[in-house]
Amino acid sequence: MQLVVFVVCAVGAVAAGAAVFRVDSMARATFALLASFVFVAVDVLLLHLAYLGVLVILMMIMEMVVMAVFMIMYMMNPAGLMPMSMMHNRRGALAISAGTFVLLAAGILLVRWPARRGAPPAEPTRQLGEALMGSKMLVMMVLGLALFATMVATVVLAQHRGRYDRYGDELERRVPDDPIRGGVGR
Amino acid sequence: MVRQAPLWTALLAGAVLLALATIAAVGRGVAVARRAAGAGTPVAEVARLLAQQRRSTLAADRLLWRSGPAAVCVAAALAALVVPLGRWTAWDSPVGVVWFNAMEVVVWAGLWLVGWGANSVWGVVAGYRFLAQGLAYELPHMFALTTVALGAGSLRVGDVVAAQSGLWFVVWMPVAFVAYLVAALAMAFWGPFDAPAQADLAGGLGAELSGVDALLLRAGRYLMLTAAAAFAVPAFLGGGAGPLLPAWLWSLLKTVAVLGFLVWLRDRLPTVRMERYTELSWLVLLPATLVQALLVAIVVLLR
Amino acid sequence: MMLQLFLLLAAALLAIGLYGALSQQSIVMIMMGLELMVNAVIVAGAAAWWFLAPHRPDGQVLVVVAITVMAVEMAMGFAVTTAIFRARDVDTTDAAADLRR
Amino acid sequence: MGLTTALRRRTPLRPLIVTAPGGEPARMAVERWCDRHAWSPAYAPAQANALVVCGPGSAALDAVVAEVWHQLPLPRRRVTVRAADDADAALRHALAALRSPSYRPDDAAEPDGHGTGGPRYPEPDQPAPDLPAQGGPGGHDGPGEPGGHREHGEPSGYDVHGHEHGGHDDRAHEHSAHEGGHEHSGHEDGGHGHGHGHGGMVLPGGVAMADRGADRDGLMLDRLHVTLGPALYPWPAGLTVRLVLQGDVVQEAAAELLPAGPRHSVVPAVRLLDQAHCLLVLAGWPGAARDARRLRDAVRAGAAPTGYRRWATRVRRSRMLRWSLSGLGPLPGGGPGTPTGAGSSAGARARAGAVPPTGAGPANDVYGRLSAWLDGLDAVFAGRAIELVEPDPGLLPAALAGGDLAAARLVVASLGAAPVHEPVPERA
Repeated sequence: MQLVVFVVCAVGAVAAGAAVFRVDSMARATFALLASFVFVAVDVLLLHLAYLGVLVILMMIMEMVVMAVFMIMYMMNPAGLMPMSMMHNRRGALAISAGTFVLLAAGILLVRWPARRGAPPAEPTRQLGEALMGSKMLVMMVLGLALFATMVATVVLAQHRGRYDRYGDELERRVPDDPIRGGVGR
Repeated sequence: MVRQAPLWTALLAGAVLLALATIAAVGRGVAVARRAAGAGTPVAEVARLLAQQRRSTLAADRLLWRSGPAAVCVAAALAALVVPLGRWTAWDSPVGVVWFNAMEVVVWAGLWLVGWGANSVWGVVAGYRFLAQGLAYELPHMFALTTVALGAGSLRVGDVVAAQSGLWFVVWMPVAFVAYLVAALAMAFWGPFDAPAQADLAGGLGAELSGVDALLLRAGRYLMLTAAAAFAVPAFLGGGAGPLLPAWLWSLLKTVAVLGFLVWLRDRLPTVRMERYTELSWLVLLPATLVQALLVAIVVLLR
Repeated sequence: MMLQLFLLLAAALLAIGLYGALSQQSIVMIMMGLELMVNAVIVAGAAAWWFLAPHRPDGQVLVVVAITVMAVEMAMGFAVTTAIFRARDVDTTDAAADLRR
Repeated sequence: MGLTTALRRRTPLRPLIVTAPGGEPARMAVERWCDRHAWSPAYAPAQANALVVCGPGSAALDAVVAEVWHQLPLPRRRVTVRAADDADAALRHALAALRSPSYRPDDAAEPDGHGTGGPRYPEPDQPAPDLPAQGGPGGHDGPGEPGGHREHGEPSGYDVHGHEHGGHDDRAHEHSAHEGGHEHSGHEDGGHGHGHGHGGMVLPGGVAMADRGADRDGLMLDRLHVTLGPALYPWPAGLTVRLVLQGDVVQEAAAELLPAGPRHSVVPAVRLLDQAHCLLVLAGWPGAARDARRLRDAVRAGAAPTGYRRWATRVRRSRMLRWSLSGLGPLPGGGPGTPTGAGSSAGARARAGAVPPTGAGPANDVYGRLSAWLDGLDAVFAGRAIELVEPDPGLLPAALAGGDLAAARLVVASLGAAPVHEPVPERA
């Protein structure tokens, strides 16, 4: 039973992943990628990682939907009205990636994998939580800092109007000059 | 306290969800008509939509468009799986709280597909609008659920219910409860948060839908609202706890009460415009839920 | 044998992602390729955890890091795309290639 | 087949109401008829099963109606309600036809003829093929601008390359594919053709392309041409507003009116309540909108407006309504009589920023206009005489620019007739 689910989802994940670069429409490409992630998440659920599997589903849906918006903004031909190709060096890329796959597959099948050590914990989620947040919170601190730096950097990069545009050259305005007013009475 | 029921009860959960959603729709019909005769309106609407042609628009992406409303319905049904009915739950998932959250996010994808697929200006604008709404409600919602999990020390919905045997969470997590209710309205694009499906966008997401597709989208909306109301019961209102009556009945009664409140709100308040709500959500609601989570964390540590 | 199957899945996803990242012109499509590669890391990490050393949390932590990397990659990718698009009105790597010179 | 018939026997009537100039009394009668059945009118053709044209027809409106008619899904019925008294019979007849087991889609009630130039629901990716010339600054992108002509989202470098050489295999292929899918204006220019006189540039092969323009975020996104009206509900009769959108932000607007129909002497209270009803529907407050409609119908029927005070207090006290509507659609100069034109978005923005948050007194925004109507209604029901000042559609462009698409409809609804009266000394 588990094997059947795994195989179905694995084939689905690979097929959806391949579809990302085959379909004409950007919206379809985004949702093909999402499908690939969801299939992978089901496979992760098979590995008794309930939290991580569900987390992947949650994160990826949000990411992909946001991605779709950017896609409409910036991409050529988002709806796939005209079939077109946006590739360069297709043959080379195909050769490199096929080679990579053959190499990895050979390694996977030829290596003698070690036997499993230790027993799985009763609650994998708790194990993860303790690893992330345990004694020194090292992982969490690093990830948190990275995410924080990302937030600052992305806002700085994507921002068009700075605070002098909004509050005046002397920052003298109490109410910022925004094109559309927000809801907190500013 | 809450136990895993046999697998077939998953179907029962779906049936109960559908029944409650129907009650909500009928209640709304009565409220609109302000008399009992309105109760037939939802039924008549279902009949009309079933007999109606499914239309299409120029250059619509039919695959994506048609799958959107179905995704909303499926998401609501899956989200309802982890909600316990009294002492039984169809799926006692160890990460039930996260599961509910993930399924609620599926609605995003579904609604965006509905908006995009029709290839109509109303739909696309409504899709954008729902995303703005989604990003604004999602973080307070997540922190509300985090607060609940924090108070219970577990992501399992059964443990959350058990943790409320003394004091319901709504009493000492009022901010989280309010944020949750706001999110419940927003995820079902209901009540004051119906900007993505509003008259000013000619129906928005549903502007180009007809026939079965329109029926599915509306059903999905009611199902999602019902699922959200049902999840509020184990998360904040003590699950099936209550005197005299059996636990399952208490669960149902509380769900109906929350659902009735949400449906009643629809006529009481005008739609919140998105540019106003996003600022409020990011600047007021989000910090408030964070402070709430901090307070709960301190209480849990000291306890 | 299941471990090999999972790893083969990861290898296939990685190869597809690599192909996309190498062959596509649009920044957004390249990001999709990168995400597929991170997807492969998720599968491999989870499988390695379960089949090799479930008593240690390392595999799980790897998956969490991979998810974070994906979020960071996407956020930065779109911020850079927005900045380039605003400044130069292009959204393909070829058109932005004067960085090389 | 039996099942479909059985289902259809229960169908409610969901009319898409199109109001011709002068057809307002007929529209009110239709709304009242729906209200009695607790059925709500449709907001878009897809949601409707009947197309109800209120008021006297005209050639311009008929063309629009013919186009909308083809967007209604089957089963459908077309009804013309020329005067308020016809509403009941006409709608009952339509409902009976829809419910009849012998209904056939190619019923004689369906007109044929494909109208053009009506309200389109333009797709985000293709501008309407025969775009009207846009007035105002920035309507055209000069052909010399590299980014001025492209299909949705194309990077201009690639794009220009493709056009100027005109012979790329894949591009030629794309164009033919595009042609096959859509009607177009049929320009047969050569390799360098740019169709002048059209809002969108025309590429070789005659396909109209989405043009681009500067926007306030500095992103040069595609411009989307959207025509609102006159077949919209709720919407002022006979008004057509052409918008240029980027994302959902209105960059430019132009308004035109169909020739006016017969003038009816409308009681001011009815007019104001009707305007309030439309605005509240668009503001998404069905409860208050319903009450306004019932009050309006009561006043039309000559009955006493029982419950007016309660309704007015409720609308006035709603903080959420004020929060949502204040600051929208400010008029230049603070009122009628000021020069208009396709205001640049920058100017409109500066004005929008200059409007203070609503405090006491009617402010120059949607909420302020609604408050003024309520004051006028107070005066009427207090027994004073008031006059109504007709709106000036010339004010619309400046009020719309810089807002979003949905705000546009609120602003249009708020520019109704304004009451002029002596101030009411005290009000509840």
